Amino acid sequence: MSKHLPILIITIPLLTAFMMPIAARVGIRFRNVLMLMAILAINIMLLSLIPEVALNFGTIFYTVGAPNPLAINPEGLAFPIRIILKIDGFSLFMGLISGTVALVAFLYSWKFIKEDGKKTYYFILMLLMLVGMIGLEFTNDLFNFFVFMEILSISCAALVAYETEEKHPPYAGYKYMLISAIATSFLLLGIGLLYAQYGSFNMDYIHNEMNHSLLDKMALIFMLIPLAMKAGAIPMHMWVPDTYSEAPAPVTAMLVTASQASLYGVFRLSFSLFGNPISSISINYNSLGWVIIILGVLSMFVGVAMALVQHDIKRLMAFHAVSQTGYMLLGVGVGIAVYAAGDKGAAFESFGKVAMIGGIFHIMNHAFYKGLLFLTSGVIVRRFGTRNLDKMIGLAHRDTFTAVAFIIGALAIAGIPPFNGFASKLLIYESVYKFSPLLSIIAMFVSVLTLASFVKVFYSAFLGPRRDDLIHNTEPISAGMKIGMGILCVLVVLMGLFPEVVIDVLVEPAIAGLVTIR
Amino acid sequence: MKIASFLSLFLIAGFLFVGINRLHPVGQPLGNQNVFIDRTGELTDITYVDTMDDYYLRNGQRETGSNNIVASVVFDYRGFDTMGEASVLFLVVTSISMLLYPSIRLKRDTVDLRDPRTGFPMDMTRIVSNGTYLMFPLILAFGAYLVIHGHLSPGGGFQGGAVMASGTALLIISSYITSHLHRTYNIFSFFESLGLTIFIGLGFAGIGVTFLSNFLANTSPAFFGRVIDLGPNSGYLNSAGLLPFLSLAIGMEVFFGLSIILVSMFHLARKEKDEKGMIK
Amino acid sequence: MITSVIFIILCIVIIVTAMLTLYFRDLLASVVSYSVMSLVLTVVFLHLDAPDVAIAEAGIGAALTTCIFVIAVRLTRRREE
Amino acid sequence: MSDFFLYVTVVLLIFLGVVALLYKRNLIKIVLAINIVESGINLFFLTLGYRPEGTAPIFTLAPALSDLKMVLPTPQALILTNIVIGFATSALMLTFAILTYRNNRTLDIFKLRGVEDHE
Repeated sequence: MSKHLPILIITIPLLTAFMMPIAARVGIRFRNVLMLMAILAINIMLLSLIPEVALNFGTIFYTVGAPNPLAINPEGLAFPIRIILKIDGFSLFMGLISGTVALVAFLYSWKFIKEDGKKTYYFILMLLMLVGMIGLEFTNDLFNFFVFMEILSISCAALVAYETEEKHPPYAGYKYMLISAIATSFLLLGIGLLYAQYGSFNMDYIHNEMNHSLLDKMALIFMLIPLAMKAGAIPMHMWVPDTYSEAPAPVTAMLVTASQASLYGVFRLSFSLFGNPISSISINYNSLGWVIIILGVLSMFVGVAMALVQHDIKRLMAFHAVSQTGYMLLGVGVGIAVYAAGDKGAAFESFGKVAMIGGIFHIMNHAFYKGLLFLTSGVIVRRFGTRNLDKMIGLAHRDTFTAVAFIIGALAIAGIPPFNGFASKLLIYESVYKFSPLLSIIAMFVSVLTLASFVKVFYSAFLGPRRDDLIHNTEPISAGMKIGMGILCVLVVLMGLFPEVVIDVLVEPAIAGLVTIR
Repeated sequence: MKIASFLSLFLIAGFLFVGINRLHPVGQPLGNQNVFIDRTGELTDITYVDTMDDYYLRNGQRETGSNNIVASVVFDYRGFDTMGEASVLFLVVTSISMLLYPSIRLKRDTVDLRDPRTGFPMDMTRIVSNGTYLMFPLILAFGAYLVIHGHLSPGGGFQGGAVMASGTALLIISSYITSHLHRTYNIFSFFESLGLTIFIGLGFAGIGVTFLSNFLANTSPAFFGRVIDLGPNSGYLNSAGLLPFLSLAIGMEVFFGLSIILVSMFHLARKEKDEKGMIK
Repeated sequence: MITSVIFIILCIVIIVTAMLTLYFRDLLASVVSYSVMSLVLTVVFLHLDAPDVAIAEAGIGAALTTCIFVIAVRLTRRREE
Repeated sequence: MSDFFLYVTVVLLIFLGVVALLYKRNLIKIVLAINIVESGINLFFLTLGYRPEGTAPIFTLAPALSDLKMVLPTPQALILTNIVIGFATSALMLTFAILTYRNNRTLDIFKLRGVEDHE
């Protein structure tokens, strides 16, 4: 059975989602428990892959529908003909992030979302969103990647517009869907250009056959720009605050992970599909690294600059999400640039790899602390009935737990020790300084601005006199919400205290999955 | 902003036009796509096969037993994509149900517009309603034919389901489905879930080998596993193993899914009309 | 030769209907010309030896898409502001 | 000759769609534009798989030639998927547009833009 694990991780939640309406007929509690069991099962299956994939630096293949799941090519052929799932370190790393955040978001929304007829649909969409993320992280087939991208973006769009009676959410959902439809259309065009030349959709096969013709470069542009757009990198970031701020809080926490799934696409394509580590690394590949670096620095700076002037707590956090995406792009971009610069041995080993470790590690850290912050923002917004920071005061008297969680998240995002943001940001500063001191200084400066803006939020929302007349909603925080936030707090602190464990167990295999592709 | 959009436009246009100059003329590369097949059923030298499509054209019939190679690609070689695509449809149906949930739930059901004596809709002329009465069974039968014969002739789950759903659209337009929309909706949604569950169940049935493997092909004629003559033939319904079943499941899912989308959007329109007092 | 001429005419019709779709201020007219485009596209697909896709495009592209667009236009506003 | 026309049609369809995406302001018109881009991409894939002297990839009652040639099946299978996905996407976007119109009484993105910065 263990050889079927890759497909089971995708199909079990799918089957649960299809059975959900019937389960809701049986009983609300039954439905919730079924959902919890499905998400737990995914997480357990993902964890059970760690020994083989992460500790042994292995790669698991699964050929869907073939006589033998482990055989990639049919007998006597040099190319695959079926859809192949491939789990390497990076896929597993991203899958674990998605699974954990989905678990937390589900626990949080157990009581947070009001129990009306829509809630069953909400859970179905949440499960399918998880399927979409894990599917696109596990697949090794370009068209399958596109299909899972569609699943992901449609479920995200519908969840963004969950509160349909409100004024803005449907338009936010429309915007997200528009961005996704444009992105997936051009992604498909790029896939078509690759298919026209190589007659296949398998990433490994195309990567080995790639001759870097003009059409390949066109395909690269048609595929990378939409994915960067969906990840929320700079010139195309305007949808991020609009959609993040309208979605319910647990959905926003998952939307961060969904954007990172697109970021996964960017990295996967630029390394595993278009990267050519074998011989003559062309100048273009180096410039790809620089493009990613510039995108990253711009995202960092513009995101934080826009965040400083916000008065809407969720928009502020959304702009910080753009800004933090910049760190990941910067780290990995420096990695690519160093890797492509020629002497892979010394320079890459000394700081290029460290930059990549920082960038990749930051993905996980960001998913956790930004998820935590968005979850606390859910409590704050529900308490005051508004998102406007100027109308909030003194929540720390009432919700001490939320206040502590917010402090942990805010310190982590600003890169203060001993939280996890510090661990990855330190790696990025150190290694980028060796590459180009200016970039590193910009990164540190952005961190300071981030801290400033979160101090502002903490000051307005939590400090000050107790004002019960401003409190809109007094119902206590449910156990599920506390458990959800508690899990993330513990993870943020633990990963800050023992970063080297996470790096050894998860991040190093992820780098190995990206860089050493034959 | 204007400048940026102009720039991106020129970029895209330039790229596309450069692209078509670099693309091969239609029909040049991607293998030699000749279908050489011995009458004995053995494939000619496998080394001739140099692309994925060549492999499908030459071995598809032998491996899956399906005459329609497109169907064998859709349901066998790339069946996982089809599963994802079916879940996209399920997803959209769920999303639309969720989004329109407050609007669709009515205090009272919409008015039954049918004449109590004849059973025909009242706000349409007799030509439309009689025409629908005649056309709908034919459309349904044609759709069902497409679904069932998906592995022999053009057609399959998607196409048949879409054709049948256009029958639903006809029913809606000529006001046959006006009353008991909730019941219609619930029934449709049940069958939609059922279709998908059957699809995944059939996928799991093959997990002794792999998920979605065509374990019935070329086994025995009783289980749709008839071994067919390779090359052009006249087609046998009981061939292709799992394909007809998968096609049936997808056809069910697509028909009911598309119908739900139509019914709920139409329901919204009808309710708006009702609120404005346009229905007596 | 004849087929090729017809083929080119079909391509031109597709482009023209697509332009009309985007040109009309009346959304209902837009939708109708989109459905004409879909129908002509169906014929082109048949010409390209893709009967499977042609059936799907005729059923979904020409019939059902038009249907939901018409409903959407009825529920909102017919003229583009 | 005809292949050139096909590619030009593809490019023009995609280009028209993108122009409309950039310059049209009506929400429903934008959905139509996306559908046109998708049609262009569908045509692109089928053009890639087309073989001038080929037949449809179906063996039932196919001509019994010794060198039977067929058009490529994979693009057709993918486009089947893409058509259904495109329909699903546009249905969802239209639902969003209808709800937006209900809540804001307008479909113009310029007028909706003021909606975002509230309070």
